[in-house]
Amino acid sequence: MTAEELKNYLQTWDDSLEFIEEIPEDVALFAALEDVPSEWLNVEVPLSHFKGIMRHLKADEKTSFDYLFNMTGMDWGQELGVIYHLESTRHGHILVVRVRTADRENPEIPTVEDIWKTAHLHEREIFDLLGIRFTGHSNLKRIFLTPDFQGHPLRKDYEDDYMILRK
Amino acid sequence: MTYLGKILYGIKTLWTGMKVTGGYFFPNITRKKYVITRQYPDEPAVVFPRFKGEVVMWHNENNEHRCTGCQACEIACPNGSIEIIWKREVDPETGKKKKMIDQHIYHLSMCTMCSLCIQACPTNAIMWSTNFHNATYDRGLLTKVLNKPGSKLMAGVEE
Amino acid sequence: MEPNTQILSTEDLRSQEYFLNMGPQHPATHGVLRLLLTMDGEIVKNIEPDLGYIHRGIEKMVEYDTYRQIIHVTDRLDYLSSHINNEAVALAIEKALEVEVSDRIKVIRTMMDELTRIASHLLWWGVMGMDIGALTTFMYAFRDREMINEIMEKTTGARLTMSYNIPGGVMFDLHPDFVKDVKAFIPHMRKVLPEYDRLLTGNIIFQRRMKGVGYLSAEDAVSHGASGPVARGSGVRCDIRKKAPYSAYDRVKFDEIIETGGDNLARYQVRMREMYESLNILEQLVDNIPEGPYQMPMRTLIKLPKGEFYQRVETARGEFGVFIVSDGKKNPYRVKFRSPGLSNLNALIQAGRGVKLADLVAIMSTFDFVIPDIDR
Amino acid sequence: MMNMLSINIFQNWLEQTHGIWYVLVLAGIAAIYLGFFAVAGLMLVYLERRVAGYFQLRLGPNRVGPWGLLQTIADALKLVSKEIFIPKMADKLLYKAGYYIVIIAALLALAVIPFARQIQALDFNVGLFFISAVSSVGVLGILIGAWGSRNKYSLIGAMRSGLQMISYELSAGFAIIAVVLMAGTLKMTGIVEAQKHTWFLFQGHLPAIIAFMIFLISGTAETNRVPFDLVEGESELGAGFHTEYSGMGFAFFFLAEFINMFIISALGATLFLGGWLAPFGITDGLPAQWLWGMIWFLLKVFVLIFLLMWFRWTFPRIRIDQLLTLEWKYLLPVGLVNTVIMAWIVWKDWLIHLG
Repeated sequence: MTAEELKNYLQTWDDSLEFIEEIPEDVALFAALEDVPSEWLNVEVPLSHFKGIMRHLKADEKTSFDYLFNMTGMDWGQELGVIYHLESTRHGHILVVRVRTADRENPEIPTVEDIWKTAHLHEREIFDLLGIRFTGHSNLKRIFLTPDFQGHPLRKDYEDDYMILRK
Repeated sequence: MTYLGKILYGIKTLWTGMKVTGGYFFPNITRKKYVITRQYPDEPAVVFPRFKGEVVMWHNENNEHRCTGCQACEIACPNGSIEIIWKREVDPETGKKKKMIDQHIYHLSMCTMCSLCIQACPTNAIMWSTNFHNATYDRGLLTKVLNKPGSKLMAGVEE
Repeated sequence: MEPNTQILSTEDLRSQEYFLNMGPQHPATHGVLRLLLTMDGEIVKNIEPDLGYIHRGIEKMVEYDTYRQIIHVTDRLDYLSSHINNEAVALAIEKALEVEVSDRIKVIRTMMDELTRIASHLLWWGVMGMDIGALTTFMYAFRDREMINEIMEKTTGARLTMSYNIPGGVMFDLHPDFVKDVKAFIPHMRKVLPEYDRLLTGNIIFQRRMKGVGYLSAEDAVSHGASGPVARGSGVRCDIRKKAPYSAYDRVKFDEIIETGGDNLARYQVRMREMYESLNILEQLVDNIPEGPYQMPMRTLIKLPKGEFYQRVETARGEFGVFIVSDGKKNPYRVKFRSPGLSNLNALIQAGRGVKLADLVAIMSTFDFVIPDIDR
Repeated sequence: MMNMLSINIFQNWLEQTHGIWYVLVLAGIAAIYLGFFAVAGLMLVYLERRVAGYFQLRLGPNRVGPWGLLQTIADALKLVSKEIFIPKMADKLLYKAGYYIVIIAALLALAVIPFARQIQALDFNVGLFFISAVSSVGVLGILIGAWGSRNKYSLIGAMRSGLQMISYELSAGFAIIAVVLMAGTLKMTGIVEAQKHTWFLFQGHLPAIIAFMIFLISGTAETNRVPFDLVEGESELGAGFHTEYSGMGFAFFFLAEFINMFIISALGATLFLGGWLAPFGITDGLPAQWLWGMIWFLLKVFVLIFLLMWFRWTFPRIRIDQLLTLEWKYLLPVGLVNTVIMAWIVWKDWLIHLG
């Protein structure tokens, strides 16, 4: 499917999914991000229904996103979040899903490890570098840094005494 | 495959492999035909002209260089390997005060050979040298001053 | 004392499980990968990777670099496909700035890609032989890899970390000898590849070590995010060169190598056959390198427009991706390097469960890890 | 005190029965023997590296001394000067006993190898039996050395070694039995003399050739060389059983490995290739027969050693279960059948006698 078709198809989900009634009126299931110039469809999903939507994105025959080829942990200054790049090896289309949380102290996002196994190490990496806790992850430990490391270096407010200042 | 067939097949494949290594070994004993070793200090190393060994500054026979001290290389460098210390001096010809380089310092130990400084240089003052004999016992020796002592800017570069 | 009349099952005869630390200093991990193995005798029960021994924080580091300065850092990710990594960043920047590069640049990049791929696969072949005990393969592979290295050195001035790509082109023009050298290299390579097969591939010990070992099904490969020869060995079509052609890959004819075995031998064969395909690509391009500029005019200080840019390329190890989030300044806001290694490592945990220790070494070598690529 | 006493008793007994000079001469011969094999071991290491170099398109050692001949001596000097390191948690007694057992077992087996007519330390009637008994002691040293060094990799290597040794002794034994059937004796000189006219390899035609191949394979396995080097398996186990050894401890293991290779090749040359006998008797009438004998013997040994090296630099390593499959499903049944055929042939006297 092309990005346009994908967008139209995803919008039909709004009234076909069983978990849809839990959504308040003012929250869109998929907020298509028009302002991001990209060759792929960018959508944002609410954190509250994130897991169900992700599971459905893989399970649905029409979309069948089975290949999570990139997971990027993001720090947007105020909010933390994750960008998922999904591809369907069957249909060949690509969807960029993002989810964000405003809680900087204890950010929590449901894990997708049980949907795409590749998320196992990627989520550990994001936890390590950005401090986002993935609830339900089987072994959420620091992966690159030592267990006693303080802070999460990829956050924008992280400060390191040893960092070389640039002119 | 039968029991005996398996054994014979195995021996055949093993012999095929041995023929390859043997085919290199026997000519090597007598004539060293396939030996690819380059015995470095005895035989000179092959270095191609574009080899990125270290950054040097070109000087002509009058001890003049082309560096105006514009610091483009310093800004371009991703690792901070280049530091330029410049001074204001009176130009003897025009009598005006002018920005000149005092020392063009190059930390070879931090250089990743990315060529960005050489791309950035507007006057082609610095270039790659193919010298690779850079090993020292003292890390301090890897910090080099590229402009030779007493050198000055070549005339006509700034135009 | 009562005699023990209980009948023992084989489960009762199991020995105690123990931990084995494989790495960070282990000859088969090719670097500082550390695997914590739960072993039962010789059998690997569970693998837990412990990473970060060469984590340099490159993603943080490049947030302070300008876009031109990012490129040379990517050499140090997967150093065996350094040119392809460079190209990914350059392509992402060009995509963001909507710069169309000349045909010459595209062809140069493609040829260098394929040379890099062959060099990487050659190194893999040599080291793989060493991993399973055939020490001679290493020297044979390096003899042939040396020819590529010299071609690279002549043109780019470096043998491994070339930093040859820049946004909008390549650093230098091709060396005058380039065409001649590549033309000499292709027939040589076509001659030695069958020799490799005779030495190692056909060998019965090798076949026994490879066949049916380290099975990874197609679903598992996709789910674990495996890419490159690892996924193609399981029958997944995942070649970015076919899926989303970049540079000059849309104008050359080549086959995507697919093996359906899913075991070590399939992954091995994918790489061996890929070398032939790379030679095909080189052969098609070497005679018609178009004339044109080798650098497009670009501003010295590149500022990307606000937005998110993703570029995928196919390195020797799999899918490499560069994800640049720009806020319009001269430095990127966030850069993510999607490395093939980390996802493939995920698949290793699946494939390496329940095999013998010696098999784990063989599986790791067919997965072809480069540790800086995993750690970044 | 007790030790001193027992040594004295032994010494007294020797002196009373044979006289002091006999003891001194024996000791001198032993010293020459040991010195010769230390040097021979070093030269074998040099040879291995040279051969490996030529196989791998390299030159091998060529800087120290003429043609690099002194390279391994220099390496040995380096090893001697290294710190002897004992891991903190190691069982010190076993750790140290390991390499002595290995090297002593290797050197003991040398005693019965006939280099030429009359040039042999011991020639007694069960020489072959002695070799196969002594060479299986070496694995004990590997096992306790690895156990003593308290390293999991060492232990895995040692366990593999035990498994390998127990299995391959069998098929090596059957290969030897095939020869014994032809020779009718276990005495080493007797075996060589029985090949006066035709080497056993040709005398026993097909079954002898099969026995020779089985012997080579199991010999390679017993010396722990590629493709059977699972015990060391440097890409799997680091260095296997001698991971924790440094300096001379490591050197002893290393030397023992090469001496074992020499023994297996010497055994192969004696059993199948006619030992010190010249092919077709071409040097029979010449003076200094003992010298010619040694030359022919060593030549045959080096051919076999070269064959082992050729295997090593060509083949990948086998896996532990495949190792056992090869032994129990292929070598052992083939060896058994082969022995029966050989017995049949000897009984019917279908051997080939040239000349």
